[in-house]
Amino acid sequence: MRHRNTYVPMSTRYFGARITRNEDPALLTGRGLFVDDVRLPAMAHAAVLRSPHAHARIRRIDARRAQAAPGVLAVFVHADLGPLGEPLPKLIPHPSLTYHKTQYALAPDKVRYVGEPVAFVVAESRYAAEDACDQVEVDYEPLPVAAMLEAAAAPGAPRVHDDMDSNVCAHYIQRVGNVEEAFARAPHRFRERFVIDRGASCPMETRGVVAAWDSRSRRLDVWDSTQAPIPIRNGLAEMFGLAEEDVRVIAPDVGGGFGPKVMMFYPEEVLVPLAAMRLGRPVKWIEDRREHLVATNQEREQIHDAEIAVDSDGRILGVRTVFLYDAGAYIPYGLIVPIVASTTLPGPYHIPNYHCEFRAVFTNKTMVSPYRGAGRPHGVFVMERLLDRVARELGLDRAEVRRRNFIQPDEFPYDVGLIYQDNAPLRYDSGNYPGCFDRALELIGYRDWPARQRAARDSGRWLGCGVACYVEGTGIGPYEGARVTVEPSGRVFVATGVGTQGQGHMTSFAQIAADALGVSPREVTVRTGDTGVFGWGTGTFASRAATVAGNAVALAAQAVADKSRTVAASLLEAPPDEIELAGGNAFVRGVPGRSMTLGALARTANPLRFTMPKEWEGPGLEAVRYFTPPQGTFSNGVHACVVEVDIETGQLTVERYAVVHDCGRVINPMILEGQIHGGVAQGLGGAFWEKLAYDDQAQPLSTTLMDYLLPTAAEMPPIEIEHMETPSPLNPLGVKGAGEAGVIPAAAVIAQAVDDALAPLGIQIAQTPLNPNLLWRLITEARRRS
Amino acid sequence: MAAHEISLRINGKPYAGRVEARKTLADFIREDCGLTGTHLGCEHGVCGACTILLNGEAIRSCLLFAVQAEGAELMTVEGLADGDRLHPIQQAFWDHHALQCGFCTPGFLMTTLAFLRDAPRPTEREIREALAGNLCRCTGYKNIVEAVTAVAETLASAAHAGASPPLAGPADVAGSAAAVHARAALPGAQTRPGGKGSRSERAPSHSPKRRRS
Amino acid sequence: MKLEGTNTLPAPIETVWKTINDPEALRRCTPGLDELKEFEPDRYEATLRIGIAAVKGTYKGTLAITDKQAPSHCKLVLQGSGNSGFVRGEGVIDLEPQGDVTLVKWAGDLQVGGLIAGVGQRMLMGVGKMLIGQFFKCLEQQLGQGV
Amino acid sequence: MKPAAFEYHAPDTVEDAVALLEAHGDQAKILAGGQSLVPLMNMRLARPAVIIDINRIHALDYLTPDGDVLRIGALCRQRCVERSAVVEARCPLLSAAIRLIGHVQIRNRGTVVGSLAHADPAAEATAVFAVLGGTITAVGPDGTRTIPADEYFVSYLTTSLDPRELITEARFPVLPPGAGWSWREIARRHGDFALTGVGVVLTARAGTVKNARIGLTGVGPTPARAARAERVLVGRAPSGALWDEAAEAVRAEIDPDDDIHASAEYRRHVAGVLARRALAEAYARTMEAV
Repeated sequence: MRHRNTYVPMSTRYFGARITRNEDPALLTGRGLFVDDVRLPAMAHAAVLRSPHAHARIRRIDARRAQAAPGVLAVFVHADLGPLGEPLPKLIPHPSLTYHKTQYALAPDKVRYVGEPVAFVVAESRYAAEDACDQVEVDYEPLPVAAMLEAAAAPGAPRVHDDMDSNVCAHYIQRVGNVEEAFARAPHRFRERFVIDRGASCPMETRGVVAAWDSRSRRLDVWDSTQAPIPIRNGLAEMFGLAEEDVRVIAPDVGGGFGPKVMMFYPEEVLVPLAAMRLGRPVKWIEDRREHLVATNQEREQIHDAEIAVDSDGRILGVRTVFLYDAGAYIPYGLIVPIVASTTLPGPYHIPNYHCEFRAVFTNKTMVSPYRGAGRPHGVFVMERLLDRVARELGLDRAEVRRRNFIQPDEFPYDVGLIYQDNAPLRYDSGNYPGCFDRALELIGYRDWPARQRAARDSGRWLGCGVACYVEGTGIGPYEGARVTVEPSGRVFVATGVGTQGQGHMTSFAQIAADALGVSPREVTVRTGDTGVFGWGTGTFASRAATVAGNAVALAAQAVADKSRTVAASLLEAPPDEIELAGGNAFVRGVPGRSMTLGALARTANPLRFTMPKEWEGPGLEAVRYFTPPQGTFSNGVHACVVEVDIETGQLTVERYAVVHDCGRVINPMILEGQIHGGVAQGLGGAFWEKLAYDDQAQPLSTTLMDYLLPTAAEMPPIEIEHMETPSPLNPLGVKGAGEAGVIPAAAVIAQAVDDALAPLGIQIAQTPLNPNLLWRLITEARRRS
Repeated sequence: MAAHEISLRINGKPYAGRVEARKTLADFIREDCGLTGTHLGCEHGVCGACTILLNGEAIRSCLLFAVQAEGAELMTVEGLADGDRLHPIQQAFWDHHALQCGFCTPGFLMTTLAFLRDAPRPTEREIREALAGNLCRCTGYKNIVEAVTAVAETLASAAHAGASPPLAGPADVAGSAAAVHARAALPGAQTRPGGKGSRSERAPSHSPKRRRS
Repeated sequence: MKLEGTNTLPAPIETVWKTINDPEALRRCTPGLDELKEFEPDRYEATLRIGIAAVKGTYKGTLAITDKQAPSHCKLVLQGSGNSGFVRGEGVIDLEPQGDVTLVKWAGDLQVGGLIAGVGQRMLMGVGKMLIGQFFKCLEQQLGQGV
Repeated sequence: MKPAAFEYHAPDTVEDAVALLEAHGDQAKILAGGQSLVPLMNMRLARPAVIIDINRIHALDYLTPDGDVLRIGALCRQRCVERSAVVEARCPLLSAAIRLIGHVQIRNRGTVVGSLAHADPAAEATAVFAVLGGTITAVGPDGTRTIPADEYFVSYLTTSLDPRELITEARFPVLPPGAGWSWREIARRHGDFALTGVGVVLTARAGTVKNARIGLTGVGPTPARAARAERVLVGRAPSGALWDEAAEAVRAEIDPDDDIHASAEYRRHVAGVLARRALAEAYARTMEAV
């Protein structure tokens, strides 16, 4: 680890360049390998029978008819699980989480949400497995349902878990300063209630698992559409009593994840390997879309009662939010989402006194765990809406209110005074918040906006402009690692534990390694998502891959470069510090003729006979390095948009959307922009189209893509992006994360733009997502009032 | 239930199999023919990941039973590239970073192939509406729209250089010389036996071109 | 899903009361009710084939008539489950004599769960309304014929 | 999400198809484009025991103008109608509405007659059929009959067709000379079922409305004609105020339902808004036609 924090790139030729992706040719030609593409001899197919009830006792399950159905190999119910019949692992405990409930792989005696697995059928085909699901007889006794968040939190609500006195499983408070005193002396205080509804990450590839058990070698291979193959491997080894070495988990090409695919464990991740071991045949289970919309974790549902105190100039004196967090029926992932919500809320602003307090509440709905943003959109929605209220009440320009409260560029590192999701102090490392803000205002044409808006209104068009800011905690630990190898062919291989679900790791990491080793990124093959290739790591989440794994790759590549120079030095008869690496060669500086290819060096460094120089430290051109960040690093940005509202129908058109974004040094701007585009689409989807509807008995009503409305190309605006680069001082590459940036302020900026469009009617949006019916209702009510 | 013998052609190669009537064409292509580039994202006709060409027209392969495709000519994403040479649409998607996870990509490529054949000079609005039957969760569509715009421009300038009349509009594409040229410029898109445009006004007594069956 | 309404049936209250407590009339007028077998007083095993066009689900369950206050008040409780999910419904019926005819006030809470609720929400409310409409229309016809 | 098993038949002729229908009755479903039926089957909401695939009855694949009607055969794809220059010229209302059915992949398979047979309450083709006053030709064991639009739609997904009958053709009247038309709908996303849609055909002469037909989709169990609103219009001088009055009449005569995307109240309101906009646009088109 001697190179830690002393990394100096040999050249910056590829770092920062717009390089098309290494992973694309296979994906473009249909040669990708997604879990559903895995085909093994004698493979059987599984289907899951799920509860149609949100809350019911299981009186009896009779699987005999199903077992006898044509093509059926096995039907599992809870009683068949043996030692795997215990609740699934508890992830990420927290001292405030007093009831850390997790579900069973198959429900034993009670179901707590629609979609909870009750039986697992394995047959010769998926068709036959679904036929047999129809034959499983389950006698349910329906129980009273805790459907709506606020009602579920109230005393006397139907209880999701019998051994609890209420549905509240955690109560957590964080404070900065003295909020009571700040509010007591503040000249202005404004209180609001904000409601954020449910959404789904809905990757285009649903979840899926294939498992194969070799009974002779006693090895288990699992292909899993997961964001965290290594923890899955570790967990499976433990549950099945196998050595970690004997379990290999591969997340091949993963068709989008966005958070919910980082859950460990979903029931099927245990059931498929179990069935494969019991039957001695490979088993495949692919989640269908209807299952996905009930059985894959969801997010977003929170209700905030928030209050802000300001002085007469609009400077923030204190902020308070007390909120409810809907956990769904179980809480495997702990309190990450509400902690992130409450720690993202302060954003780029000075908030001398802050009180955040939440209760996590069980309801009879699908479980909640982080979905891209993971609480950040909530915090930003609350904070930005409060500032909009301040501007309106004090008659100030909304941009000016923000400007008066920004943390200034010379105030870093800035300690917010809270504990972040990584259990480390929430300390912003670097940034230029006012600079970013000014760029965004310019991009959207904020100065001329009032005139443009007036002109539009005169012609009967209701246009609005919004601008919202955020700070995004990214790049948290604990660690990631990488192994960089130069092969005798001269190709460079990078292995890391952080898998990709489309974020371009095969290219970004290749760029980092290429610079250190003086090769083209096309000569670098990155292997991720396979525990057989690299077995240490946690996973892809929290916008951390580029920061944590990226720096590990840089350190390992640097070590290999040093080794290459050492080996080359002895062969080219020059001191190591006079050896340069470029174009796939090592050569003596100023004497390009005295050179060797990297491939030849790699062969030399792995001798068959004779002795090896001591300073080589080992064979080959290979190094493994780990990066362990001391804390997260904080990106920031500003989104601005222009919308039009049809006030007769409530239809919303997003005409323009601009993002100014700072995530430190940029590895590949093309990939970064792609991340932001996609995030914005998910953010806008969640702001106007996507809502997981449940009825008052917690029946999910939007379990198809006809009703869960992912936006299409026709709804999305063109998106304009500008980058600013304030390097992070916390890692050698100076990078910060960016994966969630696009989604975070979208709901807030749309709400503000709608307020602005409808300002003559005095409408103030306090909920998200919006929809035409809702906007029309607000418009109608406002007109009736006036 | 009885099994049905079927044979059809995919990307110019013959395939045959015995299937239950209920097996969807998408499952047949993926499982029986081993062509797993065609993906299933919803199985109810919304997401478009399973889009392929059936006798030259873009369709959802999850909404057709394999038995219905008896004798048909199919084209899937595996048929786009010419050996190692990417199709211009694939190349444009690569150049413009129009894919991230890549799961929806085959469907977008096949939709684009048929779309640009029919509407060689689309506006951005037309592109966005033509792609609205394919969902992508990663890209926000911006780079996909840019890629399609870029291919359209390349093809239009190629067509303009070669053909004297400008490209015809979508309504009467099948019969026009320019459209034929545009199809020639767009490898792979020429397979549209009995193009719809030529059949659109036809009396029942006129014997329609038989679908191979 | 809460539904309510009023209907005027062309018969005196006693006749109406008798009809809505008559298993045969119920069987005939409840849309999709294939079988009705009394297994204890006022409790029936029921097989329902509910749906529209090709979208039909078969539900097995029970129908009970409770809270009887002859001749003006009763409650119908229906529950059934099948491959398409489950249905549960409660309907309170109040009868008011109005000379030769009877005013029926009804209020129901129909709950549909599982597959149908998840994918069929677009028509759920409308179809629920339609089925209840069919029920009363049928009663009207039966009473009109002097049953 | 895989369909339940079924018995599959693919007859070559209408006679064979009808014989199969007669043999299997309501156990059987006709499969034409399948763009509504197959999703229902994949989700196992529909589990027909028998599928009669009419895609091999090539004689039903036609679209032909015949005097004042367009005859559309049961196998004519929506895309074929959308691309037809004759339809565009003589019945542009149909062209415009068809373009909003799902997406191109759907329209490449889906048939116009299939839309009518499925009778989705929020479909486009059904409302155009209703507003134009088309007719259905159905063949059953007892021979051929025609069903006019106003006797055809019964309720959600339900028509007056006998389970043993096969629709062979739908006839859409073309627009009268000089008629203005408009199709307006509001949907959550491009290609979604309309929350509400309105189709208008209007003729005007010498400063008065001579004839008006207004059809609606998404506002009840079947496509609806706004008869009262039509009566409001006839014989009156076109004006914004008249359109408003007609819009109010539309609102008064429909009884829409709630769903998760829109309340009945919203649909009622928007039906009026769209009717007003459609009337204005249709009237403007009558002026262009002059």
